[in-house]
Order: sequence, then C-alpha cells, then structure tokens
Amino acid sequence: MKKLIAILLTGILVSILLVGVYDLPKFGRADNPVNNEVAQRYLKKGVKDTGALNIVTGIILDYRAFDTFGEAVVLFTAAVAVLVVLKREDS
Amino acid sequence: MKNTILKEVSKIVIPFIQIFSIYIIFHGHLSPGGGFAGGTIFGASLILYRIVYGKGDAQKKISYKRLMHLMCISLIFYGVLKGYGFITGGSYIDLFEIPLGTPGRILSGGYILPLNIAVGIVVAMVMYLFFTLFYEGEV
Amino acid sequence: MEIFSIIMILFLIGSAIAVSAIKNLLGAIIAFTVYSLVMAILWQQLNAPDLAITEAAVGAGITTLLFIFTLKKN
Amino acid sequence: MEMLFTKYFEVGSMVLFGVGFMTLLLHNNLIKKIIGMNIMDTAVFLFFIAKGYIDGREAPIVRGFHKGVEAYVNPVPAALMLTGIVIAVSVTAFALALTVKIYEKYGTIELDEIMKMRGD
Repeated sequence: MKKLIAILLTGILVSILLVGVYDLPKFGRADNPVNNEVAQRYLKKGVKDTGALNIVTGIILDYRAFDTFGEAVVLFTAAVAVLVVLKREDS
Repeated sequence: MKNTILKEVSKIVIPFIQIFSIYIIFHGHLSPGGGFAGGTIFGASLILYRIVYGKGDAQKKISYKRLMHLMCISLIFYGVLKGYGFITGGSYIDLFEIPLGTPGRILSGGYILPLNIAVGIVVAMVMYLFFTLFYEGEV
Repeated sequence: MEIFSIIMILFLIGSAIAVSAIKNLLGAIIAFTVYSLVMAILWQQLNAPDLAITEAAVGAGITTLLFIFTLKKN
Repeated sequence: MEMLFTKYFEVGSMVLFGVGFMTLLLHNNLIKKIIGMNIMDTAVFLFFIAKGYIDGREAPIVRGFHKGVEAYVNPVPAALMLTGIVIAVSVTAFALALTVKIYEKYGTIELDEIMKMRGD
C-alpha cells in the first residue's frame, strides 16, 4: 500500500514536470531567452576585464568572487561540523 | 599497512599526482580546471599517503595543527585579497593594483591565480579532513 | 553526437534504477559511481569541461570513498 | 510525443529527478536515501547545463584569438552549477556523519526499526 502511494506520487510529479518541459523553448537554439545580454556581456568583455582565457573561471573568481568565498566558507563549516560530530573522545 | 610493494609504488606515484594537481590549479585561468578540481586531486594524493603509510607517518607530515592553520590562513587571505580588489577596482582611490598582464601567460589575470591557490588549499585540506574522520575517527 | 547522447541518457536512467533496485548496499554504491562517471561524460558532450573535470574528481572519487567508509563502519 | 526526441536532455533530467524521488520514498535504508538525494541533485544540474547549450558552438575557453560572441556557449549556468557540486558534497558528508552517529546509538540504519525503538 505504501509502495503504491509512493509510485503514484512520483508518477504525478513527473507528469507535472513533463507538462512544464513541453512549454519550454526548443533545445539548443541561439535565440532562447536564456542567452540574454548578461551572457553576451560576459562573453564580449570577459577576457578584457579579467585577463583570464577561461571565461567560467573569470566569472567565478572575478565577477562573482564573493559567491565563491561563501562557498569556501560553507566547505569549512561542513568540515568543522563533521569534526564536531565524528571526533572520538577517548583519544 | 606492511605491504612493501604498495609502499614503493606509491612513493613513485604520489609526486606525479601532486604535480598534476598543481598543474590544474596553476592553469585554472587558461584551460579547464581550477581550484576545486585541482584541490580535490591534491586531497586524493594525501589520502593515498594516509592509507599506505598509516597514522603515525601521516601525522608527522600533516598534523592537525598545521592543517587547521593552512585552512584558516588561506580563507582569511582570500577574503582580505578580494576585499582589497573590490575597493581598488573601478574607484577613484589611488591605491596599488595588480596589473592584468597579457592574456595567455601563467602570470596574468590579476587576482585570479592567488585566489585559485587559496581555494585549492581549502578544498584539499577539507577533503583530507573528511577522509580521516570517516576512516579512523581522528585527524 | 545526438545518438550518443540519447544512448548515454538511457544508460544513466538505467543505472539510476539499478541503484534503487539492487538489494546489496555495496552494489548500489558502485552503481552510483557508474552514474557519476557517465554524468561527467554527458557534461563534456554539452561543452562544459570545467564541470566534467570537477564531477569526475568529486562525484566519482571522494563521494564514493565517503560512502564506502560509512558502510564499513556499519 | 515528438517532444521526447527533440528535448531529450530535459525529459531525461526530469525522469532522473523522478527516479531519485522514488528512491528517497521507497527505501528504509538511510544510505539509500542519501544516494537518492544525490541523484536528485545531479538531475537538476543536468537540466541547468542543458539550458545553457547552443548547437554548433564551442566551450567558453578562448584559444588563440577571440572569435566573437557567436562562437561560444553560455557560461553562466556552468559557473552557477560549479558552486552547486561542491555544496552537494559537503551536504552528503554531513549526512553520512549523522548516519554513523545514528548507527552507534541504535545499532541499525533501517528507519522503521529506529522508529520502533524510539516508541513512536
């Protein structure tokens, strides 16, 4: 009974998501709304602004560097939390 | 572990893994890679050392104190350096600023190379810490 | 490239179902490693080499290690 | 129906999300639940990267000279998802640490037995 409810729930969820996918624009076109002026600005002036040939590195370490700083802080916090939970007392 | 073959082979393999990871970190702004991938590979080399040589030898090389010092210093270094870069970039304050250099050289890109090194150190140490805590329960 | 991507997606769904279907926990973890590695190949196909290199190092390396050592303790 | 053949990446990532959700619901074992959570994570990442892809363009790495805006794929989803992968690893590590502690306290990682021991 529990399994049946789980499978039914997953079926409903996936069908709702597939209806959502049906209305998306076509895959792999250049005029999709995803490729707006933000990405074009990064592609056009990324090398001149940051000096990095890899534009993804230029975004994560120059334009959005404090985002990456928060991510490093999250990693540090996770390490400290695992240290608190898992360190043995007797040593 | 008392396996002689494993020790001799890992003595040859570990420097190559570390040089490959340093290559990935230092070429992060020229080719695919960067701090996260290179730091993870460096952490994998430390994990291999810990598995093969055991707790005693590894604690001499990478003690708990040294590991925490490296992590905290690189995190603070990241914050201070990028904060300084945000203050000087595009403002009218005449402070010293690292030049961008010609794109394509290793020593170029302003603050990207030291930031990549800081992120790589943090990621490598965090991966080593995860592994030792899950493996033996102590660093 | 299109046929290759479709085959890889079908393989991905198959290995995800295998994770759910295999009773043995070690087998499920190994199926999850295969899943991560195929996902890295798919991201290389989608022209995102940074993500592919990170996923191959993190997802197929460190995560599997953590799962297996958790399993060893239980 | 022909959507299945034109938007295969999006449809595949949605099906993978469903498979991960079903793994999360059906199993009692905590390690299986964490693997299901990881599958849901990577399905969402695959959806984002598929939205950034453009046919016939190359990866956003300048080799030699800059070929103009029309030569490279969208770099923004890749930069966002690179953050997500590392966060997923730290969440997984913390969940596994809690699983180890639960095993030390109760002696099992099956969820219904833990519920029976706690008395609810």
